[in-house]
Amino acid sequence: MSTLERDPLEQVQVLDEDGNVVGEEPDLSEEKLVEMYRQMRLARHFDKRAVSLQRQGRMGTYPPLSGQEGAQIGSAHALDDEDWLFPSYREHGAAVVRGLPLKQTLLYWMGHEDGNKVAEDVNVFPVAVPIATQILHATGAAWASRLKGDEKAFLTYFGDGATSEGDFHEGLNFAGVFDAPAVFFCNNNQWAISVPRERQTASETLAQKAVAYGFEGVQVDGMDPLAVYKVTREAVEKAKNPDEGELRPTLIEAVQYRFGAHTTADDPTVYRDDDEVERWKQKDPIPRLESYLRDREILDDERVEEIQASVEAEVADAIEAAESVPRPEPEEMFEHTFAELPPHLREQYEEFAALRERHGDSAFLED
Amino acid sequence: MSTLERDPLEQVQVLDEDGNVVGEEPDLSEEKLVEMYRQMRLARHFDKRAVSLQRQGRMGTYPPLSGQEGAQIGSAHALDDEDWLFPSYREHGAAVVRGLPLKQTLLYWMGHEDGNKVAEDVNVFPVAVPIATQILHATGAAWASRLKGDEKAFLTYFGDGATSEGDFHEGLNFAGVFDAPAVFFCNNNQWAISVPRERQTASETLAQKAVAYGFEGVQVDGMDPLAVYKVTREAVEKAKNPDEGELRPTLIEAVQYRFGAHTTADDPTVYRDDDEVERWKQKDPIPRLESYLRDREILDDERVEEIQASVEAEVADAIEAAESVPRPEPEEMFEHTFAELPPHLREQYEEFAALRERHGDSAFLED
Amino acid sequence: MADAQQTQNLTLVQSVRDGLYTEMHNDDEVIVLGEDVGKNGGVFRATEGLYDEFGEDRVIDTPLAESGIVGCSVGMAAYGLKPVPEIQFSGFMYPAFDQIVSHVGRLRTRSRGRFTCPMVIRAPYGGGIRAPEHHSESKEAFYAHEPGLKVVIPSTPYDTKGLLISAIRDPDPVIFLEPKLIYRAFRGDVPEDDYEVPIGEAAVRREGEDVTVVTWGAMTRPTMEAAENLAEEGVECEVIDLRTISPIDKETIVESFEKTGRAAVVHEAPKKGGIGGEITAMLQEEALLYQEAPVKRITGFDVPFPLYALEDYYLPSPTRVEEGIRETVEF
Amino acid sequence: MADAQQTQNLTLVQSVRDGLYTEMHNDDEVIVLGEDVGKNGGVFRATEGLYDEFGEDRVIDTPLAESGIVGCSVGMAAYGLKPVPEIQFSGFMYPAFDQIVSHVGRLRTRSRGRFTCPMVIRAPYGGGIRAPEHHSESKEAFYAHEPGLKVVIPSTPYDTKGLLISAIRDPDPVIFLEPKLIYRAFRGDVPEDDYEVPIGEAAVRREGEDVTVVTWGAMTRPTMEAAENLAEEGVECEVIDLRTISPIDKETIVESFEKTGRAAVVHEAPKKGGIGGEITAMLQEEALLYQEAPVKRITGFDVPFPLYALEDYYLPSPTRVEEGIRETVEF
Amino acid sequence: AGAEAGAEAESGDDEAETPSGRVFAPPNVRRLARELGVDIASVDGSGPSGRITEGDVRTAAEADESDTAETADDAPEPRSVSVGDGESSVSKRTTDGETATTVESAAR
Ligand SMILES: Cc1ncc(C[n+]2csc(CCOP(=O)(O)OP(=O)(O)O)c2C)c(N)n1
Ligand SMILES: Cc1ncc(C[n+]2csc(CCOP(=O)(O)OP(=O)(O)O)c2C)c(N)n1
Ligand SMILES: [Mg+2]
Ligand SMILES: [Mg+2]
Ligand SMILES: [Mg+2]
Repeated sequence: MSTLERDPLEQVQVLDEDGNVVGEEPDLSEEKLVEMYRQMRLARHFDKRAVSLQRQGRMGTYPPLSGQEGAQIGSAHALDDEDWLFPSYREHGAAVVRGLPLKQTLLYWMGHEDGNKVAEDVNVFPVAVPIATQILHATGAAWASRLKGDEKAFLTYFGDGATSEGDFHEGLNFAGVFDAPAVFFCNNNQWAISVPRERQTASETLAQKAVAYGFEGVQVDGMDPLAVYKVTREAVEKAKNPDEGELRPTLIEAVQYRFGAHTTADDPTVYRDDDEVERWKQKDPIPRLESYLRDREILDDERVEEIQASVEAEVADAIEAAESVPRPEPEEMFEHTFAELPPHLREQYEEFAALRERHGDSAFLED
Repeated sequence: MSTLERDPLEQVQVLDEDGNVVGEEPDLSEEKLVEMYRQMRLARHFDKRAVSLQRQGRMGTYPPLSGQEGAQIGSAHALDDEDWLFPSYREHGAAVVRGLPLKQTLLYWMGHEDGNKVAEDVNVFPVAVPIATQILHATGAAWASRLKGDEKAFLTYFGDGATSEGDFHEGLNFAGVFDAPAVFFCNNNQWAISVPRERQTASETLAQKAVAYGFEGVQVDGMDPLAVYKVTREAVEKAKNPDEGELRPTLIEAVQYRFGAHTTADDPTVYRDDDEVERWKQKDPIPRLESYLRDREILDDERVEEIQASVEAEVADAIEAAESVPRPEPEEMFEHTFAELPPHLREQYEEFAALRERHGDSAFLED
Repeated sequence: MADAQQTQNLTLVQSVRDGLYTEMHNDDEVIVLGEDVGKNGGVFRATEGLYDEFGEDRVIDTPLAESGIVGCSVGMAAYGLKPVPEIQFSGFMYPAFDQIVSHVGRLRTRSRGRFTCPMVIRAPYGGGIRAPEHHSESKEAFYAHEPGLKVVIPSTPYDTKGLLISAIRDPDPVIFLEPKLIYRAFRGDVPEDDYEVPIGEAAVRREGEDVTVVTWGAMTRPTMEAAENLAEEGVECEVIDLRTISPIDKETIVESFEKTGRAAVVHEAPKKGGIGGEITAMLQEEALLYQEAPVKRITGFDVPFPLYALEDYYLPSPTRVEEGIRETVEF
Repeated sequence: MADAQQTQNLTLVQSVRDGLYTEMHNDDEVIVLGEDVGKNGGVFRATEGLYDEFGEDRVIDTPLAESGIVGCSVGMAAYGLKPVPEIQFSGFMYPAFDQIVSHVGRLRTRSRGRFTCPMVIRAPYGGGIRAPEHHSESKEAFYAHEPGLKVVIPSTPYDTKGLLISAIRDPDPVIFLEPKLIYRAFRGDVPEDDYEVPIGEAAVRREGEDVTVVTWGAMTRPTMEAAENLAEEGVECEVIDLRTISPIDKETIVESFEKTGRAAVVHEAPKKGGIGGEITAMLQEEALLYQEAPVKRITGFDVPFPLYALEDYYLPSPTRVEEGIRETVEF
Repeated sequence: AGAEAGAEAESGDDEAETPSGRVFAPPNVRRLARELGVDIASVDGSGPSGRITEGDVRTAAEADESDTAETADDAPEPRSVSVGDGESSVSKRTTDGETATTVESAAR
């Protein structure tokens, strides 16, 4: 019985909270394991620095990910190079794994569209802020790939809150009907801003919602990167190469927790207890994987320090790189509305340019 | 184990295709049974006449219900007086049971808003054409009734196609979360215009979609009026008075078939085989209930003929009544947009009235 | 125009079908999807025969979910297909409104051109066919207000095919609204070959010196009728069929207005917030000094579209158009 | 206005809260629902304290589903409650667009008055606060085009409470858009008691003989600033704060225009299909003979609202407003 | 004219049926007045409700011509617009903002 065929009420786990092996380990090289560990630390450190940039006014509102590294890094590693990722807005860690430079994530949250200008060879879709809308994009792209005869998997992230939106329903339903090679990865971090998971739906799990679409749903310990990898890998493989009579899509519910605020504009102490946060911190994916790797002597103090240092340097470089990108030229506003500038936009642009010419930037930036 | 707790894959049945009892009969008086029978015949005859009115140009597009009488009459009878009905657009039979005169149904399909002007003592919401939207209205009203401390059930009808819409998902999900006393009654007639049930969703049943919302789902033979009554009655009772720990809402999938076209504008021969239609006609709810009643000597030839005659007279009267209602006054267009006519509408109305005064109706009705 | 041999005499809806057929032949990436577009050939037969011709992978019956249809089309378009989703009636585009507004019209900008969204959302629009409730919407203004969308409404069989082909070839998304009132009202010559009618260019349907009348879609007919009636009284209307509602061909309407100094706009959508206001604003921004009379808006009333017993009172009729134009002319 | 003792000095968002609080006290049927409106008091704190005061049956955190929120509100309203759903940002009203357009604004008409839909859909709107993508929408024109909806946008703390109370008491649905840019920008005196500011009446914020400037919401500030600057040059603007975007107080704007003969409209929504066109059309319909110059539209550009690095270039600034008005005046 | 308009507005007269004090003319007539150098505020309207017509402006222009010297000071300067039948090229926006301002404020 594959992991995906398990009763959705049972949570898949490989490592327990202390990093002890309690389930079958996925087949991952030491190198890969260290890379995952490093990327989790990278994401964690990035997060800390991003929050602080926001506090210093060097960045706008930012959605932190701490606590969710295991789910992000574990699942993103399960994708093959040719596969695609359709993120929501919090998966900065997963994006790194897929090749999106941290600099771009920073730029995006610094209010710069270039953050979404993904390089041609990076299979990551732009950030999606309107909740659950990206689920349909992933389904559509996955479906299109089959129509084109490609063999790729399409993974999309969304939160527990997103499962309440109509687009979640329509996206999973289309995927079932058209047997799209999609992996629906729900980062159930227990909260949709201040709304707890129980208020989102009366179903016992989110995984069981897959029953409505005729394909498999599975709940995994989302703070166990190895379990996440394992489950996602199976889903990716099934998407591309299902057994006879098996549908390609999978709904994965990765049970996890966001340690910090919803965004830097949010104050979680208003709606949740510190106790709860502390309890979940026991499940922190980073020490868990670290202890697993130390037990296997893949990591030691020295290596960990080295990693931490390199991670800090990488983030610092990314910040410097992002901050040294000049503010976008205002003209760029007009450039990409259409492939070609239509007459009415040319006029507006010219009026704009003339005003800027006459008055300088102060004509716009005052206040 | 209540019927609702059955495995949603098992279809509840009381009468088999020949009207033999194969399940526990619901508790219904002879009088009630005959009334149900009569209303089913009424609906069937109404349908025939309505289609013919449309053919004669005396009515606009009309959605026929033949084949679906069992589901409509059976379920509507399960409601108590104080309960509410939120129809879609095909439940002319159910509306009659709930006290909406046939005349109003005719008026509506004759393009006259008065058809939706439900009398104060009739607990039926206006027809809903945009698919699945009424599901949310039912949930909202059901939820409101609980907030007000009322004890009522709210039943809403929708088709198999409607289960694909986001509003279906959001409506059932809200009902689960707020434990709304709602009965979600899906008339799965196998087709959404030309799209077959299998193309609507990959799930084996529609009933199992309830799993996603944490409450019960049940599949019933929708052409068995007694089974429909039984299941719906249980759902209505549960909505008002659930057991400890039980959620109030229920999703009922009534498996049935529309014998005719989707609407008078549709030609079903383009997309489905006569064979299929014939097969389903074997399940016709009317002879089924009739044979059950004849077996019990509640009906005989004479009684049946009497009923048919009275049904025909009733429909004829309704048609005459509807056709003798004068065409609505064009001024009525302006009347109900707001409680009070705002200045811009007063102006438009005056301009309109002046033009009509000057040119007569020919100013508008020409081609 | 092609010569007689190469043209067919088609209704507007047949021309829609012909446009789809032609472009699906030209380009394998073009696919059609929506409710009942496959085996059934569309509830108006606009996709008739395409399923048999191109197969179920290119003419796809979907579940009943408009957001799903449009949202999946976004993913498909980004992945390199050219989806042509049909929404069965324009009144049922609203469930997809979020996808249309938040994504379809923005993907290019949001990704600075990395991802694009070439798609044509087709929907029959408008009243007058005794259709059931919610089936008579005419809300082109909603889409015209969203910056990244083009909005096209044909009024002749010839234009329909040419505009549809242009729309499919356009690298950006187009909302293509089809006047179902005149789906079968008349026929016109339509070349068998492919051809484009450019998006963004209005057509002068009738020249005249006295008043400029701007209209589109199903309203071109009552407008032309009114113009003919007025001509008998010596009032010569210049009737402009906008064809593209967004972006509007300002040059053509302004040039005409500079000649006539008077204008009316005829649309069946409600007046308040309708395109009539936009056109009025444009005309007086560009050519106020030529203006001799207020621009008259002859439109649907600001009430929900009534059930069909009253729809003829709601829609601008030739007499209403005529009276409205006369008001402008006699100002 | 009430005397000092009975007024509080509130920000605009505090006044929203005060309006809700006041009317929830007055009327048990009023309930608030939406995402994060309960324990969290709303992401902008517009519902702060209401959950503690009125309990979880009247201040309700819902699942994350806007169509669900609005669609359920329709059922609730029909059943006799007066729901005040909050949509967290106006950019997230689109998933509910179908319910808003097809039902909220039509229930009364559809049922000939048997069922009504008294509800107020509140949402913060507009740009300028460095918010993430899709958080800066300003599409009041969408709602103004739908006949059965009223659209209200306050610009002062005083008006906010009074308009919100009027909206809640209104027997018909109201779209209530709150200018989040000025949620906390300044304070104003707000009576503690309840009071109404009538829907449908504009406010003249500044009298002037030279040019009529119509605006609303967050744009009243740059407009007033521009007006003051122009006054130093001897150009006197009459600044009209529309307050109700639909239906528009035609009388007030036309009267002013007849006096000044010149006008400008300032809004942050895109120009094409925006309310500026509607106002222009109205003015020239009613008062063309007074018109001395084209009505100038000073608006957001017809591009998707940019990420925040460029938003200040997108939004009309005092200088842009000033220049635009000057263009009209100097025509 | 400016003073008159202001006074009129201040006096609170809100009935616009028959305009008094405010110039009451369609924009094209205003344009003609500019082109012909006629101070439109001094023209009497003979059209419906006292509206100034093209004919009124032309008549005034002819009258002016016979008396150019006297009115030169307060008459607005003609714009750089060619007089024509509508087909001719017309620069819709004055290129001479300065002049226009002066002219307009003078007219007001
Ligand atoms: C359609 C829509 N509605 C509301 C919002 C505002 N919003 C942003 S994030 C959020 C909560 C999302 O919760 P969840 O899906 O659990 O994801 P998480 O943030 O926890 O990762 C809300 C309500 C939005 N972005 N889009
Ligand atoms: C939102 C929306 N989309 C499309 C339509 C057009 N339409 C009317 S009925 C129908 C099929 C409905 O099928 P189903 O839900 O199974 O109900 P049935 O008609 O079979 O009773 C469609 C697509 C509509 N009315 N509303
Ligand atoms: Mg969450
Ligand atoms: Mg939806
Ligand atoms: Mg069906």
